[in-house]
Amino acid sequence: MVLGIYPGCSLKGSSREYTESVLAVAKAFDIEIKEILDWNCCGATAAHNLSKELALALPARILALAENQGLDEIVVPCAACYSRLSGTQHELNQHPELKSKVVEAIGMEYKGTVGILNIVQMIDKYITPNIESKIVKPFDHKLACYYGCLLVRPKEVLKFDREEDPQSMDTLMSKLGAKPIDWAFKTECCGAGLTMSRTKTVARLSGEIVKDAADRGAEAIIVACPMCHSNLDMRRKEINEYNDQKINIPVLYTTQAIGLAIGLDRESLGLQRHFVKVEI
Amino acid sequence: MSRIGVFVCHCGENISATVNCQKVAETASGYEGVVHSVDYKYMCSDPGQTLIKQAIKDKNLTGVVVAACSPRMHEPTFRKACNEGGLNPFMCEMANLREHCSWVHDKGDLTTEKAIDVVRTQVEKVKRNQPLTDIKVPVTKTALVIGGGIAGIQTSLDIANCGHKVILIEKDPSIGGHMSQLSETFPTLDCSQCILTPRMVEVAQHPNITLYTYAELESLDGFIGNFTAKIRKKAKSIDEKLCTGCGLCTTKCPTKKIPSEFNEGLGFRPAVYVPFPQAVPNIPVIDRINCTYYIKGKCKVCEKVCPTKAIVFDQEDEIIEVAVGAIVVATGFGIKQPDFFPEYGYGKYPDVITGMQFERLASASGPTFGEIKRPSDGQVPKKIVFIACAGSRDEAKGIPYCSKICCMYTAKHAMLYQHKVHGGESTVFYMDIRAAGKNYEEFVRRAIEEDTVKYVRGRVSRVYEKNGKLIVKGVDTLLGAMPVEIEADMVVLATAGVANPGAEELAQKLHISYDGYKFFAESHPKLKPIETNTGGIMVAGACQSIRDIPESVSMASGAAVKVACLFSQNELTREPLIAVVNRCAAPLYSTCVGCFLCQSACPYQAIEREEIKDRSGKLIKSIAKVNPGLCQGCGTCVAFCRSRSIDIQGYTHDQVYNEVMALLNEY
Amino acid sequence: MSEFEPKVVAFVCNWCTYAGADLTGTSRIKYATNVRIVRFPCTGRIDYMLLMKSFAEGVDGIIVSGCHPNDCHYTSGNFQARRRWIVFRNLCDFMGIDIRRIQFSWVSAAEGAKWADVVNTTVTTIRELGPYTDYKKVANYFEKEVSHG
Amino acid sequence: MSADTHHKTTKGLSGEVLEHTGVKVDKCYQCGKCTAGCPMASEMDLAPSYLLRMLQTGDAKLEEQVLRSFTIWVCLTCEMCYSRCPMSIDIPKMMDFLREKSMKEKKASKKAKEIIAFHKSFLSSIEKTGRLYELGLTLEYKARTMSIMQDVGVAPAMLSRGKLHILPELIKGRSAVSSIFDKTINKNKK
Amino acid sequence: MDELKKRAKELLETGAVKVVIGYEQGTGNKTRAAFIQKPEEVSRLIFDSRCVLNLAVYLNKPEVKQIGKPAIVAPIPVLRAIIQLASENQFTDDNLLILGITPESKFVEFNKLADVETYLDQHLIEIEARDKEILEKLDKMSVEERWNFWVEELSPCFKCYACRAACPMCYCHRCTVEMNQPQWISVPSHQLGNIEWHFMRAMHLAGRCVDCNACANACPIAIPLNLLTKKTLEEIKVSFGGYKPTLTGGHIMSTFKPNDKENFIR
Repeated sequence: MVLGIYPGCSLKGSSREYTESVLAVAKAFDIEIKEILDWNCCGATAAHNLSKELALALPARILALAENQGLDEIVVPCAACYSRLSGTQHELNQHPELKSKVVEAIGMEYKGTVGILNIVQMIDKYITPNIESKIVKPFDHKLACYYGCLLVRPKEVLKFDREEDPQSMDTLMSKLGAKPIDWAFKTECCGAGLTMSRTKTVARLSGEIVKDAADRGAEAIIVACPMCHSNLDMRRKEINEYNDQKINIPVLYTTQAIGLAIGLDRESLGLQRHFVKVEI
Repeated sequence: MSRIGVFVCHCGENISATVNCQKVAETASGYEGVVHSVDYKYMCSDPGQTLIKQAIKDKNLTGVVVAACSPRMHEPTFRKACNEGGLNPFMCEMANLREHCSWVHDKGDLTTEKAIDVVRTQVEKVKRNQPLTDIKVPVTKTALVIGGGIAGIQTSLDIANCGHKVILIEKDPSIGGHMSQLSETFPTLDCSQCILTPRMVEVAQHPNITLYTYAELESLDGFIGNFTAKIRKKAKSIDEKLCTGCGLCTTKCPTKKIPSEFNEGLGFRPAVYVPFPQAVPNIPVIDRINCTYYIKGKCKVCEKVCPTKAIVFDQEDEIIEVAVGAIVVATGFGIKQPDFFPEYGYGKYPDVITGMQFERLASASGPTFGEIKRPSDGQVPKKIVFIACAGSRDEAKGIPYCSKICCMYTAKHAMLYQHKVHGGESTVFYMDIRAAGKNYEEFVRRAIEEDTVKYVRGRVSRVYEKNGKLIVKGVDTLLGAMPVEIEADMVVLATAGVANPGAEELAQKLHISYDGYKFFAESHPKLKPIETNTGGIMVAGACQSIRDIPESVSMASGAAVKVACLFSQNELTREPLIAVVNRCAAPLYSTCVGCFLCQSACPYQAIEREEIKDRSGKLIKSIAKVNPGLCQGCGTCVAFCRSRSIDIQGYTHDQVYNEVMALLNEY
Repeated sequence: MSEFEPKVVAFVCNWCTYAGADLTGTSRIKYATNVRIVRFPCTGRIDYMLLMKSFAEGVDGIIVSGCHPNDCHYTSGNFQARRRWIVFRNLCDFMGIDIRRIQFSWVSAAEGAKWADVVNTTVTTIRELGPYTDYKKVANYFEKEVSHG
Repeated sequence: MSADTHHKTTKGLSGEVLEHTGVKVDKCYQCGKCTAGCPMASEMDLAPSYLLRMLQTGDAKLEEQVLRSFTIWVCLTCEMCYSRCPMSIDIPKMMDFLREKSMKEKKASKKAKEIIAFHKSFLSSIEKTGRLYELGLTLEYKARTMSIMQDVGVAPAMLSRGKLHILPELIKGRSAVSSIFDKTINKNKK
Repeated sequence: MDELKKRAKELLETGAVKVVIGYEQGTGNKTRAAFIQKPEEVSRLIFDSRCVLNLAVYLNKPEVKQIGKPAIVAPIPVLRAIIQLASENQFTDDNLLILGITPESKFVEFNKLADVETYLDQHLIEIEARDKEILEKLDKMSVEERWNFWVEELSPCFKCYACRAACPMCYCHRCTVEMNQPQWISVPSHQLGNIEWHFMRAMHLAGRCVDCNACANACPIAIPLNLLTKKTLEEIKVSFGGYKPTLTGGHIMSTFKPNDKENFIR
């Protein structure tokens, strides 16, 4: 089983542990992961805020590279990159005239046929079916599954989980032996793109999220996006200042939770890299 | 030799605004056989019709083409006019210059050219028309009413009071419909059941009404005046003749915790039950899905306690076949259910309820005996939020229309809440207040001014629960779109009214049309709001579009009048647009070779076998024959017949062929 | 000669598509003038030879439209018609008759907008395909046209 | 005659929005659900529904105010409004267009200085290296905004956890990426 | 063959039938239909691979009907035609005797039509591989190429109607081509009229054609017009699961399934 991967910039830098845990888990399930060679940044929030054409061309180059390298299906662990890549593919399929413009800009052939999976879809497709026998240490914790914005919205592009009160991560965590809680901030925005430019805003938005999870007794927040992770984890100091309350619940990636349940080494999952200590 | 008259209508400016009517008339006057061609402002007006009648006499016309609106609109009008002018009504055809031309194209030569083409086809067609006479068919003076809500009840009583027999069928165990579930009614706040139950009893006791509850339409055959309906009477597991309605079985039934449909899941009922105390008929049914006996094979407590031995466990569904002359469909509406409002947490938070659930809470006969209490913990809500347009006017949810009744019942709910919970705070989030009705606006103002209901103009984005409170995130768009957050104890959704889940299937059984939302379609949006496109079938009440009680009742009475009109005749005339098998001289007698493949194609079993015999009685040949009483004129047999021995009057091979040729030769 | 204006004839049933086209008018939805509508009681009545004759007489495109499955006013005329169309269309294709020029559709009495769309897309398709010269040649259509003046 | 000739054109900014994004401003009936659910509404100068209303008027002054608003920059594109809009109005897509236009016409709100600086630094990183060089981004952003002291606490902690690279990763297709920039966002600059 | 002759003789002798319809030697290397009315003439009957006429065509001819009850020599295609015609109410058990011939040229007598139908269950219509190849070849052509192919093939047709005369399914008393009000088919044998005629003929035979090839065999200028009917046979197989002549159960084109599949209706 070979699967392409588009790691994206965060996974190479601030979210190294996400990459590490994805690779560790994939290996445990005999999935060969092939990185798209010479990939570029998807442009993230900045590109679509300033130029529509740029915001389409950057992801298009990535998808074209994947096509050239013969990859039929890629996983995009970063929810933001996933959203940009899926959005671009959708937009270009709908609008042939944009497609030709973009093809011109990237100077490469682009078909738009690569299958794009987010991390939860990848897990559902290739890991969940074989997971039961591998669990050595049921992940028996109360968890708040945090989906964020870009994993589920907009639904006509992503065609993934439902937009309100999504369930896919909760279902996945239940399979690991966890007890996902019902909470109110599953899909509220963490502040994402404003993390550096408006730290206070991010502290407010992420603060509400962390507080609700803590109030309802969650032992950890599970995320599927490096942006969400860095806001909820690295910005914890600001969050705690905003809430005027010290909240210590750690923030884990889905793949880290799986890794722990199937007994992988904590180092290999990069848990030591978190700002908020992971003590579960 | 044909002598055709062409009459081009301006329809005020509806046609003449984009079509050069004068040119159309001039061009038509040059066609072979056309001896008279004029244009006029309103052909359907009295003077317009007189023009036609006069021309028939003066010019000795043999055929008339009226180029005006859709034949579906005025064909009967002009055929009647021709008849009065002394011409066989079927020698008149219409060219559709309005719906199919002037209204859908811009002003210009191409539009006028199209109009000319359309007129020419009808001229060529009418040249080949044959005088026809209407077919007479008898009328069965019994009406079938489907649905026993307020509309069905009203229409049944009205028809029955005209002296005609009525068969009323209702799918639930009791008649009464949604109205029986309501607490009070707007704008008078009189008790719904108090005004409804006398009507229900009247239905049960009326000598002209046969009532079948727990019954649905199985199939329908036939046509106006002569329908045959099969009714499936579902097994109640109770012998209705023996049951006295004492209710012992319902009190002794050990399975008691089944969510009550009547109470919208807010209360319970046993497995053998009458839906509510005032049910008509007051005869219980056994719910076989939940009854212990049907699940496990033992129990039979009801059988033991029944004093009249009325329990019949092995009762089977019964199919009753009835002959009826007219049908009124009054099947009402449905309400959107959980999962439709995930952002409001409906189905997830017990204290987020629908308007209908609120009715049950507010009803004296409801699960809380009229006290407003939270379903979750029985507490009286101190703060309550009403969300109007929950689903309605929401394209994204597939319901772009306004459900019409919500503004009024929400005002009523808020009012009832303020009356019942002293010191309570109620907020209504609304988009527009649509209170167009007698005393409606005054009613809403009363809620705001006298009962201190807070109205906030804006839609709620989300409801979630925290620490036992429901956090309602709304907005006040009249304050420059200021976000508003309310911690409420209860949220009531004014849920959209939708078509009944079985509406599509029923429409297909009845062969009536329905709109994109599965509401039954009326024959004309303004002038025939009660009739359907299928003769003899009317609609009444909310099955046609969402309506309140006074509207449903008026429509029901209207439907009753339509039925009574129909039944005032002993014979109906039907258009003679039916199939015929040709006959010719011996030795051929008919070109039909008697393969009878048309028989299997006919949806109405209207094809019979005719044996042609010589004088000695020896069979010469068997040919097909159409039973004019059964043929509905679809023409499927016509297109199927290889030897073209069967043809359909009004759409004969000769007519349609020349229509098409006329179109293309010049086009 | 000016830009090619396709000739399109539509064979429709009275109860659904004809009524649907009436609704298009009532709703004032505009569509191309190129279409001429011929009314039949039911799609079951529509004779495939009329389609053949239409091509022979110089039509460039044809629309055949009736009630959606299960909605037929006569219960099953449209089902009968559908079977016939399946075979008819296949045979046309086999004989090299350009089936892109025949658009079949279900348009209900409630689908006024759909009717406009069916007409417009058909007219656009036919405009792109150009005049049906192949058939016209065989039918000696051009001679006829000349003789008509 | 074809059906297209009947297409009514909307003038003004709402017309431009329609042309470039397919978003019909006129669909909005001012229910306010977008504003009610917007996580940033409290920080905006114009609530999303209010902004839509302004565009509906076609009033040039109000349109100008929209382009100069802070709202368009503080919008997170979290798609909450779009997912709940009863009329399926793609507000985020419209916001993208308004931002691009506001930038082009040099009308961007002064309050949005930091936000824009960040976006620019971000893109400049990609333009140069093909990928995001987080340390470089941070430094460039600090330089652009003169906020050297902000986030001084986080960076060392990131370094110690292996989350920041001292040197940028360079991709081979750097020139391909910068040519993408030339053909899109920079095409009118040169 | 001897068995068949013996039985034919018997039938004529006892008067059980008035005529035996079979094959006999014609001029040249051709065979033709024989109408044997005298027991001593049964020796004229032959049967071999050259006997491609579908004799069922004669059953409906008034001249033959006048003679009285017939027995018919019936290889598989004739048997199929008999069942199809019976399903179209053209005759019953009482007015026909069937002297069947198996594909192995064995004689088998059928007492009842129902027995024939049962027998035919083992001999369903199958398009021959050679024909299938031609159909596929045509399918692969572009529309224009197919159109040109047929225009060319059908152009020489001079409307002798030998195809119609040879076809057992063409038994209308008045054929559509002979109608003039309206004139469905152009009379002269020019390209258009020829296309219309052959198109309509194929449509009329859809779901009725028994694939006997009599039409093509009868064509004096060898137009492969049986390809048209073969194509409809194939289509019916693909779309409706095939067809076999049957005494009950309706006609494939006058019945339907609510879930008939198509992919071209908008």
